[in-house]
Amino acid sequence: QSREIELSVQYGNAATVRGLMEEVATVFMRQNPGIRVTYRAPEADYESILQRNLRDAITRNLPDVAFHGLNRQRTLLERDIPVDLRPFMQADPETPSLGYSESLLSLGQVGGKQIGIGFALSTPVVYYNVDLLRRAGGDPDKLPTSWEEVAALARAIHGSQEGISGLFFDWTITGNWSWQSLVFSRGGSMLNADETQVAFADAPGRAAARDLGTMLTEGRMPDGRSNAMMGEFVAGRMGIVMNSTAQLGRFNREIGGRFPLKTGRFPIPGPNPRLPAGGNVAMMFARDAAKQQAAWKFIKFATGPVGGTMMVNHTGYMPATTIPAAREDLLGRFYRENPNHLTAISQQNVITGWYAFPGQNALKITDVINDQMQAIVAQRSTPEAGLDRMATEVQALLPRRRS
Amino acid sequence: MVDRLGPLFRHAVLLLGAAVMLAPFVLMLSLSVKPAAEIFAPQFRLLPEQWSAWENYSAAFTKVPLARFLMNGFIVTFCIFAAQAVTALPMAYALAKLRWRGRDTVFGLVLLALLVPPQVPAIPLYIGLWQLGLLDTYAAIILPSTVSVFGIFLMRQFFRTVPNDLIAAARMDGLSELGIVWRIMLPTAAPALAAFGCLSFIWNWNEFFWPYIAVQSEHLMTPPLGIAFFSDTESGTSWGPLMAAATVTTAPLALAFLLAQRAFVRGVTMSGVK
Amino acid sequence: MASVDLIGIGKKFGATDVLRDVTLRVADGEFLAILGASGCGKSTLLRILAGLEGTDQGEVRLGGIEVGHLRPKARDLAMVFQSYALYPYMTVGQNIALPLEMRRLSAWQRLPLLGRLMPGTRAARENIAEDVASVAGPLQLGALLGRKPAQLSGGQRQRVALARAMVRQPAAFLMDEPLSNLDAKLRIEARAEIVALQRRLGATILYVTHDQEEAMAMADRVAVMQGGRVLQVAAPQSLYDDPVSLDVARFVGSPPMNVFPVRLHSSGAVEALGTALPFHATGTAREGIVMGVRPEALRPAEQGIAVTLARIERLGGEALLYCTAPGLAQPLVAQVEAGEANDHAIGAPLRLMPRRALLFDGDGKRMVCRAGSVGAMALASAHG
Amino acid sequence: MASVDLIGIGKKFGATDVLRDVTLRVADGEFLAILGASGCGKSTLLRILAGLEGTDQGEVRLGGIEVGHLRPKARDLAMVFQSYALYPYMTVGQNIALPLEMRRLSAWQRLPLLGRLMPGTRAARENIAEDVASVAGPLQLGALLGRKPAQLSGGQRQRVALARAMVRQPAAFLMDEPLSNLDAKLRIEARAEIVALQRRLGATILYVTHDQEEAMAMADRVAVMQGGRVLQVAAPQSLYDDPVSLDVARFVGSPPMNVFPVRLHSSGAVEALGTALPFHATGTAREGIVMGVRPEALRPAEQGIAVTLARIERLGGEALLYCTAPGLAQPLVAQVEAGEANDHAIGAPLRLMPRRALLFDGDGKRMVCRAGSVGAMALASAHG
Amino acid sequence: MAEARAGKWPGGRAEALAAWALALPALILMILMLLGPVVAVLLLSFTGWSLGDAEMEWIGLGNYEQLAADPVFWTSLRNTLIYVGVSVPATVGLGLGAALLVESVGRFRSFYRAAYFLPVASTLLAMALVWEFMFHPTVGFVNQALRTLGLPVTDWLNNPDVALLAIAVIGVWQNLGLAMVLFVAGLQGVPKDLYEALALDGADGAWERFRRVTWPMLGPALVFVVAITAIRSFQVFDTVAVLTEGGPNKSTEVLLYTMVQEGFRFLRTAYGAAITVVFLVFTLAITVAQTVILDRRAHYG
Ligand SMILES: Nc1ncnc2c1ncn2[C@@H]1O[C@H](COP(=O)(O)OP(=O)(O)OP(=O)(O)O)[C@@H](O)[C@H]1O
Ligand SMILES: Nc1ncnc2c1ncn2[C@@H]1O[C@H](COP(=O)(O)OP(=O)(O)OP(=O)(O)O)[C@@H](O)[C@H]1O
Ligand SMILES: [Mg+2]
Ligand SMILES: [Mg+2]
Repeated sequence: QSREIELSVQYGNAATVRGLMEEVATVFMRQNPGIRVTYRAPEADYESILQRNLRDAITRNLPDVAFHGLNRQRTLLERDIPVDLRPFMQADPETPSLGYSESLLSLGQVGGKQIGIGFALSTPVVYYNVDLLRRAGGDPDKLPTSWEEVAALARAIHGSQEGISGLFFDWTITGNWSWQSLVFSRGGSMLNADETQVAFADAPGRAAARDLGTMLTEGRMPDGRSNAMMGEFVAGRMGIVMNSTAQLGRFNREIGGRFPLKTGRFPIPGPNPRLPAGGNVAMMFARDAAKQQAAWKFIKFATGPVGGTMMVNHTGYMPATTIPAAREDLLGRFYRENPNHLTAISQQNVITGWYAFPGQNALKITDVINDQMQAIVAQRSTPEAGLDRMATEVQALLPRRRS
Repeated sequence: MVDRLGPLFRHAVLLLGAAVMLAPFVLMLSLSVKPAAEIFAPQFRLLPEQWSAWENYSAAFTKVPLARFLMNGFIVTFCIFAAQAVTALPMAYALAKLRWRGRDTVFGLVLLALLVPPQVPAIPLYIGLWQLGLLDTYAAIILPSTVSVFGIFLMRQFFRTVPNDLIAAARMDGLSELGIVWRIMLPTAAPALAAFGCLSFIWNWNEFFWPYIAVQSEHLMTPPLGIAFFSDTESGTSWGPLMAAATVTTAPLALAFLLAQRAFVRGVTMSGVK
Repeated sequence: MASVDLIGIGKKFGATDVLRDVTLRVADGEFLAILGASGCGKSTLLRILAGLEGTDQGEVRLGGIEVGHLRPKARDLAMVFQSYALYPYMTVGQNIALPLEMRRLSAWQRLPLLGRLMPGTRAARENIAEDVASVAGPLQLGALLGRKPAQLSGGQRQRVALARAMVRQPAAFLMDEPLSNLDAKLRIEARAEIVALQRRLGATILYVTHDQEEAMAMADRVAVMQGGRVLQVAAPQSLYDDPVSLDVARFVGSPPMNVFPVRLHSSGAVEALGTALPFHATGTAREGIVMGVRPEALRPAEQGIAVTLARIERLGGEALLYCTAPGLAQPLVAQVEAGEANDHAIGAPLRLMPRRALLFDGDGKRMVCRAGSVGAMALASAHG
Repeated sequence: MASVDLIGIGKKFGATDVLRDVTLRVADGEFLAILGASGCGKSTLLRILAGLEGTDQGEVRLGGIEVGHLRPKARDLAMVFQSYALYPYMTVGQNIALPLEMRRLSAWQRLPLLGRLMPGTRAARENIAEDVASVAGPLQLGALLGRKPAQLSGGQRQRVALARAMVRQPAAFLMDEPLSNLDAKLRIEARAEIVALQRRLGATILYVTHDQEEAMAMADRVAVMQGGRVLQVAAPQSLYDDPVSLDVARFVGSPPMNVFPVRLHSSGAVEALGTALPFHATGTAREGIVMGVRPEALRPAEQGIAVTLARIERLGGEALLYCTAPGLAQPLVAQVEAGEANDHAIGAPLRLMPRRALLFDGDGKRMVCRAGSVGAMALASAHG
Repeated sequence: MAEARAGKWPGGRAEALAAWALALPALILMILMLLGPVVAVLLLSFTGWSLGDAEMEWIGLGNYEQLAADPVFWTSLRNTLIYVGVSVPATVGLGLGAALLVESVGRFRSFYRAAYFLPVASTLLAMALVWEFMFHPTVGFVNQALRTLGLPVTDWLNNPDVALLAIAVIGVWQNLGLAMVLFVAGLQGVPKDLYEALALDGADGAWERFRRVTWPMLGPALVFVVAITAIRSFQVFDTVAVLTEGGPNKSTEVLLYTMVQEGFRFLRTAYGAAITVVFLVFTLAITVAQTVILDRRAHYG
């Protein structure tokens, strides 16, 4: 027996995925007796796992494999931490059989390298309380496809009963994910191609800001805190919320059958619309060749059909591989019985990366955008004015010129 | 006035205050026995319709090794307090009772250090511990807290109330200065030390920031990290287990204070506060 | 036991001189009391001797050997403090045993639990226990060895402090107002105990007090201190009868000495309160001269200084007569036996015992004076 | 000023009787000292009078009027505490002014800042300041009004406490060991001050002390307490000369009375220490009878009780002779004038003044006895 | 006045040596664990380092210039001062009130003490989440209580005008017990005979008792409590981090949070260090000023 390779792996979202990761490791090790997977203590969220690994980089104590938030890949790459996975994919004959779609693979491509492969992915969707929807005269089988329709429906729900609100667009999701969703869905982008100019204040961005305005004025969207609003929704006092598909499991749990829940597609009114993916990718940090081989095997397993199937069974995410959904022995039946999970799959074709701003101020920019969003939602500034201020402030924080 | 309003009124005010102070704990307990489905129920209820105490508490103990965390908590707080006492008592004695050049300067440093929040030295400490190869050990959690400037300050205040004659007597009886610290000052200071021990226990037990940074391995983690485990913004906090973990974490402290409160108050009374 | 010599001790705290050129020589086995008002430097002197405080000047000798450089432990002195300074959390027995433990056990042997296992600890501890018992017995502490100081009365605590000092048979005892915390009755009992002890052990004792009665009653010699200086060192009775200065005269004696101004005629004759006194003073000073007379040296009589009786204070066996005399702000105080403080005393003039009257010059220094008719108890009256 | 009557006061703390049926009547303008050992209930009695403590039994009257139901404030008494209880954060002037402020200013006028703006405040405050100055003057506190208590000496603090009590001219003064924190010298001065004050104001004073000399020197009458009971209330001299019981006799007098057992013959003749004494006792008790003789009633003489002189204690004006007698554990103490404590005293027997000897029965009660030959100072010797 | 006069006499030299020997372990640890790192942070603030970077570049006062121009920093500073200004008096005042009341009742004293102290002993991390429930706009205890009393309600943590206040409420809730216990200790040190003297002097109302004796006698305890509370208030962090993340609209942005945010989250480590330096200077200045002012008025007996 050859010497056992020990692979240290770290993941986030501890509470949600712990059981899943244990299962992945167990099955993987059964199939690969020469490799022993040990998990480092899981982190609570993407934030903490990034912090942790950055510190690990200083102390040269990085895990071999880590699951990072999509939008944190860039920060890690800037510090030259992840390993390009493309050579491994190309060298591995099994790669084609793993079912990675090109659009989903692109989520892990930053700076021309494949530094991550999607593990648990999410997309923005709209959740409907079917009871309230019906009461307001809506049809759960014909869900709205534009923000105007959503807003109108919300307004009807809002008026239907005392103490009921219509809609909450969760704009607080980390990394400006929601704002990116609105802009991308209108065909826009955050910065121009060489990342020197703000682009989200161009026409698509303006339309996106107007969408938000519509929700606020037409849809009577309240200015609330995300946690409280989600609480309202699961309590049955809110008709519609926009959030990540990752919340599906939690909603099911917390609603506990109080009302039927239905997911609908995120409206994509623009020309060339796209939607940012959320969730995490598996990344390889190992530098040692033997470990790299083992790490690739693990990544391949976790993100491939088997791992993907386990992942979906445990969470509300979607995998980076398209195979399980198509196969009855894997997830075909699951999706038929849980159509709410299918909405994410159906948005696969428009999926794009979760944009991360360049430079030292990347996260500061995120924060500045959040502040302006807050101002707009609190109706302290109009969407247009907020957008303008957002653009100026972000522009000031962009790196001057990149070589 | 308070006198004339009578004991009944005073009790009423105190009870109201106690209700406010305890309300969050009641809520914590209530959440810790509810199933997820009832946490956001449209109508708030103190007691769940369907009890999930077992599920939540067992999740708290199985999803993370909370029992292990609790044990770590005891190990860490005990070691920290022992180290704090061992270092603070001699220094406090030297500051309170000995005459030496540099005393005022050192005391000034103590006061200065009192102002430093734990987040400030985190990065240099982290790098330092890494270079010593101590990261991800009990030592990493314990070392930065081995000196408590608050403790030095409190004990110094207390020692100032110890009569000088007692020390002179000890010197004539043949004790060394270190002997005086252990044989004379330590037993005299027992109540004040107990009070300080109480606070040290509370503060170090609840410390989240540093243990979180200092350790990687689950078997070294302390109780607050167990609580944080259940808080997940991306896919939803698991309220029930989280509150169960919080309850379990808070319980030893509440118990400790209940048992020690008389000694605690007496200890504080005897130290420099008055 | 050893002799103690303090030679030319000077001490400053910051800018203030606390002790100035203090010289005291205490013979082996002598009981010397240091008497002085609060703040005059008595405790500081003891602390210097004990090695708890340094000096700025002068030498400290024990048994003739310079010990200025030795630390308290090495000087082998025992001190009894005003507050007793008993260790509150130790039992009486432990309090008494501590000085022995520190000297007879090694650092290892003193360790809390391990120490018991060290060779010899047992024997040494038994030895100590015996010695403790042997001092506890005579001081009647035998039954109290297991108590804590807080459970003792003032007198018992004082005895424990004594026992702790005695147990190691030091070169000398230093006592800093050891009785001042006791109530009057206990104080008198304790006094006798300490004196008896001193006689028995032949101990050298330096005893600080501000209570002159205590100093007088106990000591072989008394050193009177004021403002950091020693004014006089003498046997109690000669201090009382033959003070070197007005300060000493006033400080010693209760109720205090009557002091009033006198006129000295160029002939050397003395006149006071309009009365010629049967004295003949020698000396040049003519200004600011005062006479001091102890209360018991003034008696109501047929003839004497004309006074008015203002008040009688009865003290049981004695009584004090407070008399006002024309031209005197302070009343003259005469001490008589209780039986004498009767109607006869009212209105009677005061007779003065010439042999017991003292003269002091303007600087407070004793003047030599000769009673006009030695032994005469009669007072020659004259016109004012 | 007013009279004070305590009638049949009983007080328990929990299960222990602290006061039992205490009755004391103090006339208007009288100075009554309450003398007793520590813990005998003196303070409790004062506190009951002041209204700080309730009673379980009995009545408290001020100026003849029952005040049991009145709160301390309304009783108009002033108390000087053993600890002085000065407000440490107020200046001397503020300390003294406080009782007046509380009585003369309205609640509004007393408000920290606003009060100054109220009508009349200024005038009232000026008035108060004048009154403060007028008590501060005689007590020599004028220059200290701006200081804080911590900056004062013990004697000065004591005077401030007095001034605070005096300033509002209360119905009576209660003083709880007000001098016990002072040193001996100051204590004697302060004593005189308080007495002078009392005479000047004609004040009713209840004065608690455990120092008998103090009680005797100051008070018109002294109440001796023990274990919560009043043993005797009498003028100082008669307390000393004529105690009702052995307890009182022993408690009063310093050095304490010599007490020794005597044999009473059926004839009424008294025999002690192997010597027949010139007494004739009446009474039935024959067992456990003791005789008490004050030290000053024992004198060395040619004839008398055969003793051995053990030690002489010189106190300045007087000296104490400690003599051992065969068959007595305690030494006999004789007090003589310093001059008499000379070589003659050594080996001399002690003569006893028969008139000053007291007999007590087995229960400690005074027995009536008649000196065999009244006024005779000679002692008839007999065989042992 | 016990002056430090080392070395002047044999015992003095020994005493000074012993003092250093006794102080040394704690001193070394203090320098290693607290003061040294603070100096490191001070130095760091003059560089452009970011967590994970390989090199360190000296940029002088660059970070401070940027700080001066950063509106977030100024908001944060202002908020911190407001927070301290609100929560310190409230904690001290309520703590004192609670102490007085608790000490004035005979029965259940231990219960009240424990109840008021319990928050001190709780894990703020968890309790902050509980408070989020308490502050829930519709079903939260707070708003339900206010509604019952007919008072206006708001979404506490989401209303920029009151969010900082809500955070302060939690801070007060947590620290009140400690202040109370410290005051209880102070109260037990007040000699009883002062109250008795006061009663005889003619004042036995609660207000006069408080004003004339309790309050002035508590002086030293007050200095201590204010100093401790101020230091702890300046260090407010957990509640902001868990509940509001500085929002809404920076209305709860406080210095320590900004520092952690910049230094750890935005990875602008050196910039965070500069904020730390400013933070320390501020706490130092204010705590010293407070203590000196109060200390001068307090009486130590
Ligand atoms: N450590 C010190 N620093 C400064 N001054 C001091 C110190 N110790 C004593 N003094 C001063 O020195 C003087 C003498 O003090 P010391 O204690 O020797 O007096 P004392 O005669 O013992 O008085 P008391 O009878 O009150 O005990 C006093 O004025 C005191 O204030
Ligand atoms: N509040 C109380 N509770 C219980 N016992 C008390 C209380 N106050 C006093 N005593 C007890 O009552 C007795 C009398 O106390 P009190 O203070 O009156 O004595 P005292 O004669 O003033 O003594 P001292 O001379 O020591 O002041 C003592 O035995 C004391 O222990
Ligand atoms: Mg002294
Ligand atoms: Mg008393």
